[in-house]
Amino acid sequence: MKKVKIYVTLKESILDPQGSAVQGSLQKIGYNEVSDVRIGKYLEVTISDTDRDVDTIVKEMCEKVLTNTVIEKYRYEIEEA
Amino acid sequence: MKKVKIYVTLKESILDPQGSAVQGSLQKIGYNEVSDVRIGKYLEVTISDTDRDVDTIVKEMCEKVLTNTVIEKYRYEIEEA
Amino acid sequence: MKFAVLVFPGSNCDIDMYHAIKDELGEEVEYVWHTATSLEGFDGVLVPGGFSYGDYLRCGAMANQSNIMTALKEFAGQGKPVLGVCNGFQILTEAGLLPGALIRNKNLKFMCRTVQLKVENNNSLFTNQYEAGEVINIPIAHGEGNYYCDEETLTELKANNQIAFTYEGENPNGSLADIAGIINKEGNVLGMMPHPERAANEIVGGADGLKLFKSIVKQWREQHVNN
Amino acid sequence: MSTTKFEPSPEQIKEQRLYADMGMTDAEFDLAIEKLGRIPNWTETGLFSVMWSEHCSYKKSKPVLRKFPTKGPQVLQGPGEGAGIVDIGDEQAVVFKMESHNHPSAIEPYQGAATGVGGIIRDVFSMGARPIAMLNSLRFGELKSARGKYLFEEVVAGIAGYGNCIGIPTVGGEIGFDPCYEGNPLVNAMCVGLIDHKDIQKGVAAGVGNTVMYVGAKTGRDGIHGATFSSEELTEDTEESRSAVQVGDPFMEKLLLEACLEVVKSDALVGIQDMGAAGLTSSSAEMASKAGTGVEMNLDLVPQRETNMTAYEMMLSESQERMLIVVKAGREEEIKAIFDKYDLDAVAVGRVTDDKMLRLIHNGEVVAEVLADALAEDAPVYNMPDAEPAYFAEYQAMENVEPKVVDYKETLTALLKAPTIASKEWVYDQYDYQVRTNTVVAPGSDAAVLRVRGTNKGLAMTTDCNSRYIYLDPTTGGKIAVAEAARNIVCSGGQPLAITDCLNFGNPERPEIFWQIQKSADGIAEACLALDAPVIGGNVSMYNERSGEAVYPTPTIGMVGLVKDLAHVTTQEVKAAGDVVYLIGETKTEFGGSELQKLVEGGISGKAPSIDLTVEAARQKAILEAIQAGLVQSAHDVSEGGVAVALAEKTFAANGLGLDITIPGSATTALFAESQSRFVLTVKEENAAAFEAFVKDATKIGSVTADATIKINGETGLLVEGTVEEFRSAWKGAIPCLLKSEA
Ligand SMILES: Nc1ncnc2c1ncn2[C@@H]1O[C@H](COP(=O)(O)OP(=O)(O)O)[C@@H](O)[C@H]1O
Ligand SMILES: [Mg+2]
Repeated sequence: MKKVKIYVTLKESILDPQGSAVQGSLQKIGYNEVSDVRIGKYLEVTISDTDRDVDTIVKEMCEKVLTNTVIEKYRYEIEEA
Repeated sequence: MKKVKIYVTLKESILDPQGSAVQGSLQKIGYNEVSDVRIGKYLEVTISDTDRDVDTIVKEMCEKVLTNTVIEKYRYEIEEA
Repeated sequence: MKFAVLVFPGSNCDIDMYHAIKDELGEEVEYVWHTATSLEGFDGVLVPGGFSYGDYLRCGAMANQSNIMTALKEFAGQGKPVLGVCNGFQILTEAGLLPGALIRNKNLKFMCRTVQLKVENNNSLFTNQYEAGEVINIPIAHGEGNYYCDEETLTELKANNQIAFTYEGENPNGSLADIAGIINKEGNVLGMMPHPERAANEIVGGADGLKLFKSIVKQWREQHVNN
Repeated sequence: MSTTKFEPSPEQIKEQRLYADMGMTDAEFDLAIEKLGRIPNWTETGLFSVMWSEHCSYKKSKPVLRKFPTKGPQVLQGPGEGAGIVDIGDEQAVVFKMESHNHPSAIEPYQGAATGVGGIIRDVFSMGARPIAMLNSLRFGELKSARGKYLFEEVVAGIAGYGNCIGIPTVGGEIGFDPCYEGNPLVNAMCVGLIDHKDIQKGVAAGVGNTVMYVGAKTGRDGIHGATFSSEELTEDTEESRSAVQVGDPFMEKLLLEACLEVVKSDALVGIQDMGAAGLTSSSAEMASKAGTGVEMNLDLVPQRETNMTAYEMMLSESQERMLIVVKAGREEEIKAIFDKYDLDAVAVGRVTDDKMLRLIHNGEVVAEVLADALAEDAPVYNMPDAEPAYFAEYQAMENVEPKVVDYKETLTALLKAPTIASKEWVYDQYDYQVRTNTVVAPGSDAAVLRVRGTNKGLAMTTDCNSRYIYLDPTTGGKIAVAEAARNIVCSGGQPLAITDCLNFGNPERPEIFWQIQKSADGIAEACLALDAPVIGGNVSMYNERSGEAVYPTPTIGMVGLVKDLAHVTTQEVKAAGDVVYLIGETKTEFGGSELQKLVEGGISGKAPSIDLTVEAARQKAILEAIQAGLVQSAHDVSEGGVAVALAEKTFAANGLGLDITIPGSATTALFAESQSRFVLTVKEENAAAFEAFVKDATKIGSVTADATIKINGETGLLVEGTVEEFRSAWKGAIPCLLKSEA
């Protein structure tokens, strides 16, 4: 069994309205040192034992379902679970 | 300058309908080995140089704004940027 | 009776609240911008629905950081009526004025429709004009109205009669114990996902919500006549 | 004139034909040189290329648009500004416009649809109007492929996400499904606003010396060359080349909306225009051109989200949620204070000049200097060749025949399940259609109706277009689209006021496509005249093709009508047992492009249903008068699926009621033909005689019953019998069921 941690973030050039709004309000309540906030997704996917190559599966899933590659990018870590 | 990575996830006891939906659709298209999906948030916060203790600031922000501790838990990593 | 309607950046149902009070209920009402620091002179506060701060990050989270929230907590602490509807309910839970949290609808979709509610407690300052167990039609419009709290809190809510409304028939969002609205222990803060202000006039969505506002006014009148 | 060191020189642009990558032809580039008197530099070439794109200049559609009637005593503002304006009395007016966001939605459906909604809202509030409602018109493939379902679900979610967040109710629309839209869905969004006459604004940079201010979101590298992109066909590699998709920020727009509506009350404001397609370029050039002035801007002052942006990038960026305003010199601070309240940037970036130039300064140097008129007015206009496609004569020569139907009940059920007819509740359930508490008739009836607060009036609104008819016969189909919209308004108790349109077509460079454009515009124009509903604005979206396959010609009509008294509001569902059911209009053997033909034959062919606009206008007038006289209990027009479907639809929202109907003529035709200008109304028994005096060609076909069943008899006996519930569940469950099914 594997535990896969996937981080999905907006590509740098893409506007992150959530991040900017959060940064704005953090600054307003006194966290002036917060100079940037970007908000993405964090997925924990459990994969039971399989004959297929987990790395391939994860990459495939990321491209096909978990991210929208037009605006997002991803990275992942595979751990034994 | 520090780059802080914050991971916000739902507490185990809380149902994650979005995670279940994603798991369902992964299984539907043939990823039967995916036995669980949990979806959380991943924040990248840039903190410019400050006299205050960054760890304290981050913890405070997480508790006050970035998470709702009734349903969520968090962890973070502080990196030099 | 004079009501305040709080306005946060992104509030949308502020105008609906305002008109429900002014045109349908016939009481005094004023908008209060989120930067204000005082609620003096008001007898009741309405925290309206909408998308404060776009509901970015988490519904109600950023509104809870506004200046006005300190004043609101003080106002609620004095036992004066506070009603939060939809996003307003989310803000009140974020602020800790009501227990629990609102998470995503179980079908993960925003839902707009009229649902049936059962009045579970008609003894409160917000519901005294309804019959016990009365079933009323009130519109909902939310994406995160799935009420959650832990076991202990639920037991307490039940024991103290804090559940004001439950969904009758189909539970649209998956909320715990079919909860649609809850009252604080002291009885002066109500949070609910359905929109009573959208049901204050037959021509646009029924009039079943009007009694809620009438309940508030009645209680207030009684207190102020007796004193 | 300076250029950034990495940018090609004017000579290189010319010699290496670099302008071609920006969508300019050789002749257009030569014309630009002529207008400028020298070879344009990189930034200037960018300005010309976007402003002369079809999207901004209408260079290929202008001759077509001239066909439309645009005037009428009710019209306060016709085409040309952000949105058109129509008088509704009491010093108030309604402002509306429809726009497409097809190509962005094909690439990134959620954000594409969301930013489409955001854009059209800005068009309306830039006129000074408070947006009060949204509608849409959508086309997809048949929900059979995984991609098709994904596009549909995400487009709906994007519309909902933006509209709900900004707090404008989405109250209506229409959705069609046909294979031709599989790779190129259509996403048209319409916004309706309300304004007091005194608040009407224009996008003008008037008053030499006045200040040009930039307000709203910061500029990033989003959607550079979006206008050019939407003026090209989609190909397999377009998706790759779209590096910077625009992301909508409805919260930002909500703030911008509220701030702008405060600003329009100030007499310091001179002009305001939204930065839509071609962003800073179109807003500045057009505002100067309209006022006969020039604009000089210092791009170093433009709020920027990304670093090291070039002048070219800033001018061509299509970052959303931005506006350009012109304010009286010396009064910038008052205006800034209003935007400050909403935490929005409001920065003086330039001034109005008298030399008619659009002059841009970047890093202390002049980087572009072009006559504003050259950009905004002098785009070439093309008279595209047209040619009647071969299929047209073939279809016209076909006889009207009845498709073969064996079991009428089964057929009715199948039609109710066809996604184009099936309940759209799955869609509008996700839209907040009630926010601001003015929605008197919510989605689910013919037109939506909103009250005008403070008066006893209402506004009825709808979008309509049967593109199958238009494909078969564009002139007739164009007439039908307008007539159908008007029928929906009339059935709801409104008098049609005007229309906006969104002309979605394939590649106009193909003569057969241009013929479709011409002919459907002829039809639309004729119907607008006949029904007294001028065109007050619209949008053209061409190149809707995927790998050489064009969509059906789809000129969507958005119509708004005035309900003089809310007491006239009428909905489609039957109201009480015992009421008389009337069918109005003649039924003929017309199945070309019909839902039944599609169902039975798997495709469409033949002649579109015929329409006589004189009959249509007279009938609509009579029905509206009967409604206004209080004689009509429910009203519904007959559209896709014919009388049987219209009757069934009349029972779905009426709890416990049913219908007992007898219709004459050949059963298949009587039940399913799609002849035009027909209505099904119910009237109280005691009002029957009075009603018949108003509507001379009404035929009694049965009555409303109390038993929640639908019974339709024909000449040969019982044709259809079933419970309302069985029909309703087929109709209601169809779209969710299609979405769940395996791809
Ligand atoms: N995309 C949509 N958004 C909102 N409402 C919609 C949409 N599509 C259809 N509807 C609503 O569903 C109902 C039926 O639509 P439609 O079948 O197009 O009606 P009609 O044939 O009378 O034009 C209408 O009230 C319409 O507004
Ligand atoms: Mg209709």
